[in-house]
Amino acid sequence: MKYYPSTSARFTAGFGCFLLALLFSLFSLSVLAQEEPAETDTASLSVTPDSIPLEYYPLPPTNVRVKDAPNDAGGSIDVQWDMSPDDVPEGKVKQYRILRAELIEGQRREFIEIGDATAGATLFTDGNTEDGLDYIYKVVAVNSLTQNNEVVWEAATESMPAGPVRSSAQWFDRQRVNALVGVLLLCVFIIYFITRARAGKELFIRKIAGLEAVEEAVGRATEMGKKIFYIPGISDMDNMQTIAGITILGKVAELAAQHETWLEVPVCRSLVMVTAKEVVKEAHSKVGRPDTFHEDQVHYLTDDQFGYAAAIDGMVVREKPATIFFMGEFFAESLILAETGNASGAIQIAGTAAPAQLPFFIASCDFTLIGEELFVASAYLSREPKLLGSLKGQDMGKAVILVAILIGIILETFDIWSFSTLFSVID
Amino acid sequence: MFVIQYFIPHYPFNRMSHWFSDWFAIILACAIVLGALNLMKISIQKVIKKKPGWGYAVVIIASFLLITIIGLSEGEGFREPGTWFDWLYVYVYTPCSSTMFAILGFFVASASYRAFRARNFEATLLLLAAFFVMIGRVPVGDIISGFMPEGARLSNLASWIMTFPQTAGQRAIMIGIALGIVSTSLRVILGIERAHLAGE
Amino acid sequence: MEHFALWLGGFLTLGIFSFLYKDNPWYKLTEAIYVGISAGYFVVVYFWDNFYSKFWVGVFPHKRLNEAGELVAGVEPDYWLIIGGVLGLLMLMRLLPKVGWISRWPLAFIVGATAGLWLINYFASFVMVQIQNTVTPLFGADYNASLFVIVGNIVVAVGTFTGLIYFFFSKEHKGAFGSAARVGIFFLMITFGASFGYTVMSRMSLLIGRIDFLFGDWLGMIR
Amino acid sequence: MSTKAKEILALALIFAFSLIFYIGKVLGWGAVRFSTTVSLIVILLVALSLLWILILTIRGHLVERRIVFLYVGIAVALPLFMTLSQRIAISPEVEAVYNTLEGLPEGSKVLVSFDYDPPSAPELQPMAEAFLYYCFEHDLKVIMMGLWPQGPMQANMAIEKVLSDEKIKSKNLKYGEDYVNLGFQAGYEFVIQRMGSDFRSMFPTDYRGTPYEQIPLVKNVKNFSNIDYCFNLSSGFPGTREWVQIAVDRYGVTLGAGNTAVQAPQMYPFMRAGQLVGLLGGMVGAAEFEFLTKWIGKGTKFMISQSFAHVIVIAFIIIGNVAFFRSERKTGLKR
Repeated sequence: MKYYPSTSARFTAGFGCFLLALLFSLFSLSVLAQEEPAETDTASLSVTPDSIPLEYYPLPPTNVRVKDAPNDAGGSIDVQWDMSPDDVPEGKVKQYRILRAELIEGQRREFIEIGDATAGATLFTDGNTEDGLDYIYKVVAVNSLTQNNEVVWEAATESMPAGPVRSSAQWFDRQRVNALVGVLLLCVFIIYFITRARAGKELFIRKIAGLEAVEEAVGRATEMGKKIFYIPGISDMDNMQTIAGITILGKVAELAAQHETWLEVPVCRSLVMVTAKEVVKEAHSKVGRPDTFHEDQVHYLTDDQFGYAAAIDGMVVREKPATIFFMGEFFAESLILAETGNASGAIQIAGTAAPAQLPFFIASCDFTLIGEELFVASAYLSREPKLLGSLKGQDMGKAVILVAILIGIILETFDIWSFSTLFSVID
Repeated sequence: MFVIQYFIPHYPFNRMSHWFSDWFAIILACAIVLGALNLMKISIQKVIKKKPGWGYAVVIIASFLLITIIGLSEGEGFREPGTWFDWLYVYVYTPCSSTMFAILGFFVASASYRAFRARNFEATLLLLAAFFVMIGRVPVGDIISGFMPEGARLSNLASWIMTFPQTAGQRAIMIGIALGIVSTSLRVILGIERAHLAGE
Repeated sequence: MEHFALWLGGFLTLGIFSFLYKDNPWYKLTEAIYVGISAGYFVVVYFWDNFYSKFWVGVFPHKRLNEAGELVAGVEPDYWLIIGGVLGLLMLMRLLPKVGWISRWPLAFIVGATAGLWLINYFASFVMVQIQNTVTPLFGADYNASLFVIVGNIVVAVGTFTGLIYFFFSKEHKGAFGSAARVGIFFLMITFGASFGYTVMSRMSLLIGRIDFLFGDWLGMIR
Repeated sequence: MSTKAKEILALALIFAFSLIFYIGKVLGWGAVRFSTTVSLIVILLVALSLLWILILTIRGHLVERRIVFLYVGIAVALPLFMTLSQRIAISPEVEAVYNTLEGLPEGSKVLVSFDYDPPSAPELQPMAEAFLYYCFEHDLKVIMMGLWPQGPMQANMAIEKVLSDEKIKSKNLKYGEDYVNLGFQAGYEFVIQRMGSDFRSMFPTDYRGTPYEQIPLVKNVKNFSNIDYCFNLSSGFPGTREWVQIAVDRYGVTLGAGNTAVQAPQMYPFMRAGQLVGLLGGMVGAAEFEFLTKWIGKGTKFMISQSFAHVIVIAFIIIGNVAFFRSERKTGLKR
């Protein structure tokens, strides 16, 4: 680590004083700079007659088109139209209403209102259709006046009917081909490198400080004869970060079992408790010490985020563990946990992919795994060729992304081709 | 299967994630019994063996039983205003969780006092970014920089940091995490990563 | 009752705040109450929301009638839910030591299904869309962006690029690659700094809310 | 006097203090207010004491954590009694939320999801109120729901507050026609996913138990395609990220969001990508939005505490760094 050259303390102090003074004087200034809230005037309402003059009626919408909604599971039809010429700001169209009639054996049934759209809209998706049935649609332009939230009068003009049309389900969502290709490409990379690794190819992996320190941290606890706490985050087993955390727990538990150090895993999800118990037990028997495993090493506290944090705080303060691991998904409680751990003097190693919590782990813990590093940990700690292979595949994916970004930016900047559409997953 | 579902909107694939969500919810409901029993077991052990702090274990057991019995006996509408469960929620649970949340305000200050030092260039960057965002986001910021042209005021600077360099960093982290998740998922699916299935 | 409720709230709030001074009996008491109540709270909520309304009502639906006394549509029992029930039951087998191993099945199911689900959602939202938006014309669509935005665009492109380089694991960070990774770290640090600033903001707001409870709702000193 | 005795004395003082003011409240004494002069003097005193700490630090006495805690407490509590206000600058993200709302014609259907619980209410409740106020004032139809169990209760509280406003009261809004609260539904992000195909399957009734098809406002709402604008108030999971991933990326919804400040930075990439149209970040975002919608609520009221607290935190960072440079000069690295 490189340090700034020491400046004169006097200068620092003076500068600090200056800054503080500045801050406060400006704060005082800021509160003095008040502003009067603006007055709002009340709008007046005009009253209208009961009989509606003809000019209040809007022109109808035209060119109504209907088609089956694409890329869906059926049951919906898109209705599109061209706006009524009167549909202008402050114009005669207040809303559109969509009417629909079923067509059964050539007989048209009654038109029923099935929905509405605001003025300015040109598309309505009717999501209430039955596949295989023929429908006919009409769009109505409506002008109305409401007062006190009651409709005073209403004038509506209908469009020409459109249809018949049927809805149906599609078997393949064409808009998502790109995502499919991307995922497949990544899978191919990963599987390719896994097979290569199995074949015995050496794979390099860069040093990750946080993971290098795991062994040392466990060792320290052994020397001091104190406990190790392992906090696998507050998410449930349906979260990939928890799964990564549990994987690392396996390795830590093995080390702890070897050193005969008490590893305690307080959890806040029942499923995690069940899994963590299995993992710790397995680790103990793996290093040949199944007798040292104790059921109470892994225990449940509460599902509640802060209830969990409060309980762990108490445990940390009272039992003063030598080492604390935080591996998994964390939310706001991260800082409570890490600060209390720090104040109690424990060595702390954290890893999470929750970006908002990272700064605090970085501030309060001795080592922090940032984002993706958490997912790499299992490969890193076990050095199993298969896992390292998948890592290499992941990196290849990154390389492709980097190249894509580079090419894309060049193409887009010089207006050669709209490269970004390749990645579009929204229509 | 869920991968397929994303691309094929047709029945029965479109139903699959619904089923999964329901099944998962049901499994969770069963699993929490395990957790609660575990908590009770440990607390009761504490009381029986008269370990230090066993009095508090009694409180845990009592409050747990209190709310569980009330909640289960009040039936489906247990959450409606006016029930005892709701009372416990509003006057016991809420103050506790809100305060635990609020206590962070103190910790955040002490963490910044203790740990945010301009130790090296990276740390200085972190500090500067934090400084500009903190000061730029509250009205004080604009008063301080009021003498500068509109575009260079602190609030705009804060916005600029948020919209550009911050976004870039977030994006790199996001893509990294996504790749990490995809690759971990794949390892799970292929059965290479099976620590979570210990014992097989 | 209302007086008691407010005092209880005040008591618990101050009890937790007292932890700031040091660990003490008041805090321990509050903590115990909190842990017990919250654990029980979740048991109740899971029971009614998950077990009862998903499983029980799903398999044995209520006969819900509308005003005219007709059966409302959509109340056919969903027997697929029974699979979930069975998986949940398998989970509970853990209570019996001999067949405890069977609880691995639902676990394997959850982990596997999650893996599948996250795989695709994450790829689409976090990779595809983010690349799509990093790949933008640096000088605006018609070369008309302001200097402010151009610099910003370049910063985003460089930041994302170098940030990703930092996350390369199978290559040593040396030479040009290493410097790029270092620039990447700088961006990550700015991100963390900004995050930090926002978090301070957020936490302070919550604290304000709580103090407002103490002096406002409880003691009535603030209007 | 021993530490124990001091502690007991402090406890007794706190109790007496609370009791006196509580009795005062019951008797209706009214609020404590500092005038502008008093407020400025208080600020000055705090500043001077901080300077003193700075000087102490330079002399080599590092202050304890608890002193920092004390200052934070002061910074947050005292401004609540002050009668000051500040000018608020509007950030583009907040303006974007407002502009999108402004672009909606009368009668547009707005879906608001309340995905938070009381602990996050200080930040999000002011946003909810201001948002509802705007919607009601401009005749937008509001459909409310919650992915968090306590969300709908927060929604009800916000509605109650907004409806008590004279201007809104005179509009004579009707439940079921102008606004509806669909209640909470368990299932996290899957709820959103299912709503993508069918709202009714997720919300067979509203929170009052009225069947979905009997509510005039929503009976024609099949799924997201019938919603003009979606607004999500979120303080964690499930929240804005899930809405973006599913409602926006899969179903093409127009989404705006109000987030706790912690979450807000993570939403910026979504916003730049156009997946989010705008963002209210934390209490400051709420205050800015309140300013735009002219609904002056708690966000604005607390802004002064917020500013003051930021200043204190920055002051302590400065003090910490002064101590750091000093100790480095004298003894090398000391942590």
